[in-house]
Amino acid sequence: MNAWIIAIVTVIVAPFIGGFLAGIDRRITARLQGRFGPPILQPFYDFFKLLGKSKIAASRLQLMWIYAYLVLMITALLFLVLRLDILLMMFILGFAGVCFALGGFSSRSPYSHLGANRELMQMLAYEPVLLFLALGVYAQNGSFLISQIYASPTPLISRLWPIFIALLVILTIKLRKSPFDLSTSHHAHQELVKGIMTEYSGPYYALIELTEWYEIVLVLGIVSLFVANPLWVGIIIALAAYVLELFVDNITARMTVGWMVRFVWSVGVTLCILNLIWFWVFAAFKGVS
Amino acid sequence: MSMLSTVVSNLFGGPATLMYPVKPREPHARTRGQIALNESLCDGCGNCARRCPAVAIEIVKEKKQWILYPDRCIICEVCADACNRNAIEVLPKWRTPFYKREQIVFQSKGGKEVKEKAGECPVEEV
Amino acid sequence: MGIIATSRLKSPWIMHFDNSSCNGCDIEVLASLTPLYDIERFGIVNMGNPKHTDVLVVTGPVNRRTARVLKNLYDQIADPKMVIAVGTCSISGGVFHNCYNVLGGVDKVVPVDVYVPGCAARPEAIIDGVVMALQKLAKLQGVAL
Amino acid sequence: MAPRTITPFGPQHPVLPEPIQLKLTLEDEKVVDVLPAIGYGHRGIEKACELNEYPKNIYLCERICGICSAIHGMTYCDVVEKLWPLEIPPRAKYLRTIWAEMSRTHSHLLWLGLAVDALGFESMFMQYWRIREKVLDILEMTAGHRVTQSVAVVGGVRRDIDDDQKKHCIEVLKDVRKEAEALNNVLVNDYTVKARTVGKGVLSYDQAIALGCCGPHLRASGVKEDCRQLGYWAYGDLSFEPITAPGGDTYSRVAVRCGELLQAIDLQLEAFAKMPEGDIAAKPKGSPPANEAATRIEQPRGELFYYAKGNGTRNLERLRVRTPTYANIPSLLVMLPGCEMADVAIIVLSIDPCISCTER
Repeated sequence: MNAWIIAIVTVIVAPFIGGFLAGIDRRITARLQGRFGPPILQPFYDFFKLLGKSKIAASRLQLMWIYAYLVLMITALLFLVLRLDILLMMFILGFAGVCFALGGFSSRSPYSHLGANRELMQMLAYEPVLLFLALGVYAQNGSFLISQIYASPTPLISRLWPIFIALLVILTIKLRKSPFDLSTSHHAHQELVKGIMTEYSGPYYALIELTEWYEIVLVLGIVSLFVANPLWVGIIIALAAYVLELFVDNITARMTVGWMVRFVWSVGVTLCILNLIWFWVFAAFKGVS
Repeated sequence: MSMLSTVVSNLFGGPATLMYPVKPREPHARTRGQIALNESLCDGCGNCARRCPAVAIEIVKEKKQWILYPDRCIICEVCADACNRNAIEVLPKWRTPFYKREQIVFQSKGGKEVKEKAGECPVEEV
Repeated sequence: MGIIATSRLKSPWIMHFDNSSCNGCDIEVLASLTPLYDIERFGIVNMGNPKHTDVLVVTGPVNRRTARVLKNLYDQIADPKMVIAVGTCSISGGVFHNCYNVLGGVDKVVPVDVYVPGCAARPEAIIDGVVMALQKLAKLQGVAL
Repeated sequence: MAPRTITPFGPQHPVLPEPIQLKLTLEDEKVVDVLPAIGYGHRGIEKACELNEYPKNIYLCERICGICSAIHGMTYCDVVEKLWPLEIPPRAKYLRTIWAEMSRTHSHLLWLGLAVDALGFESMFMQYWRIREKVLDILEMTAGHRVTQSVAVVGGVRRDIDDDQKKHCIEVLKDVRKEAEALNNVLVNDYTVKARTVGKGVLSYDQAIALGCCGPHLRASGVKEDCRQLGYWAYGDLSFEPITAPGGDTYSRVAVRCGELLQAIDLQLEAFAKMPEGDIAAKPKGSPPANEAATRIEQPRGELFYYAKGNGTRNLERLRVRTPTYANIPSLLVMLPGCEMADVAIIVLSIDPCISCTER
């Protein structure tokens, strides 16, 4: 019964937090660029305006993928707030990403196709890190349950800090920030126009924005897991990571897909593997088993 | 990565934005914003209309009218230079946008007689 | 519907299309995005994609080749949409009135809501033009700006 | 073999503000073929110039291109003066030089901004354009308009720069130089910018000459050629060396333009210091005689060539304009195949395309 209330509150409140964060993002980005910037509530204005536009769909199929993307993203978020299985959450998140990419493939626009291709490449880059994160959680707590993370007295970051650094790298991909705003970019001055989102318009584009807000909350929630006890420290760390991403966004140019995969695999995945190896070797020396 | 110092100084230095509708920018004295006719000085000689590269000025000699088409005017200031009586003024404020294309009619008062050749608007054959 | 109507006025996304203009107005449209003018204060973002656009900003006179492109772009924009013609030559052809390949103003191809005169139109005038387009939209919807 | 797709790049595209279409044949993300489709920007200005009386053409020629409109207007005046021939006063020569270099400054700032924007470096785009506004402000103060200066007349210039304006200009230019130098250092040393530009879109020395490129695009391939070396207007009195870079890649083009930006400001400062007193315009007598003339002027994008033929009436018999971007477009066919889709935007921008110039 309690879980139901938490779930409903999450589904309602999360978009507000996400949209608010997106508004702060735009304001801070503008200030970093020496501009005044839009009002903080701007993402909400955009969202409601898009809802009121007429419905034009390039293909019916893409709508199905967009709804699936939204529902799966909410499901993944519910896994986080209800403190369920982190491994399953990662796979649901991956499935959501696949749905988004398939949505991009289901129209005939070449920009959309190239964007969807890049989205798949991005998943290729960030999925391993997320899975290693789940493995790391298992290595430390002996369980994939998120509730175990909250119950554990030692925070994840004390032993999994290399994975935390890898997570910061892929956070850039997840938040679609430069240097990795490849499949689509926020300001659309990109060679692929709006990339994977090119063919969505009006209310369907609003759905994507809504999903992105859930995604922001979700990925920041994952970051906050690293200091789960007490929770407010974790939230502060997540917000600090978000601001860090804004800075990174503004001091780098966009890189290419190949560079991204090479970088994430060579830095991120290596960090993750070293972390796990060190963890297990450490455990073996201690003679735990 | 050395961009960091620039963005940080931007963040703390405040925005460079000119809050336009609230605080407009002071125009320079030479700014070509829009043209207007000083009706008392115009004698309808038609120099301006003949020299206008965009055919934005029309003179109706019967009605002593000096007509400006703001939708054609490119504010090159040729008319003001061509005018022997300094009847055409260049104002630094830009013309406000409009919903409908309308001509602006100035009724010239000065000028004792309307010359024969006035009003020959060079409408080029295309 | 109230919140949607209000939001429309607060978030006009523009798309800029250049029909054979001289670049003067194009760079002024771009300049109005940059720090000194920063039209993002009004929620205006240059989307560059007709499917996400509310306001089509057209510069330059229509010529025989871009007329089809302009019509196509206009048709791809979802309702409600506004068109702003920026610059004298996009209003009437201006100084290009006797060029053989120029058809004339943008309103020969698509309906124009606001005309922004000037050669080249100043960023301030472009801001004024967008605000006037929003006022027109507000009047159509019967809400206060 | 991967399936091929033909991706239209333009005529409306957020990266290119201008209407040019490139039909890119892609294999996945790799460009295998490119077909530029031009003609979207064609207005027919050359023909219209024959219909107009010759003083009106200044304002029409200025609107060939809005970015270097001052130079177009002055080049037209230059070629018409050569029909008489008519000597312009020395002060007018210096004023033309100053306005031409001011146009170059703002054009290069504009280009650097657009180029980094094509790289997804939005914050630096904003910085370059913020500096550019200062240059536009002094252009407005001296010439009367930010974009279309309309300062040239046949025989000289229309406006003078008085001492107060000169002092203000020098102050602003020094300020701009300082800021631009700092930003240029960031740009050419930034790792991500280097990763995206070094070795991309390579055009060798021989190819650049064979394809007839011009301007900074040519100089970035190591060819030391600059029309300003001809010494027209006041350039003969000013000391400068063409800036070249050996690489021939996109990075070299960025570096050349960074250097030319500072050089243009230095030239303005030097011209301000050396500017003589005197008249600003000579009065031409009658109509241009039946004669033909040609002139070459260095525009921000390269060599601008005007040819005019008079027939003794107030109309010109023929006006021919050859613009630098038109000469540089064939090099795209060499640079683009083999690159990635992600690099198309920056490579196309690296020739500094000005489609309104190209197609007139």
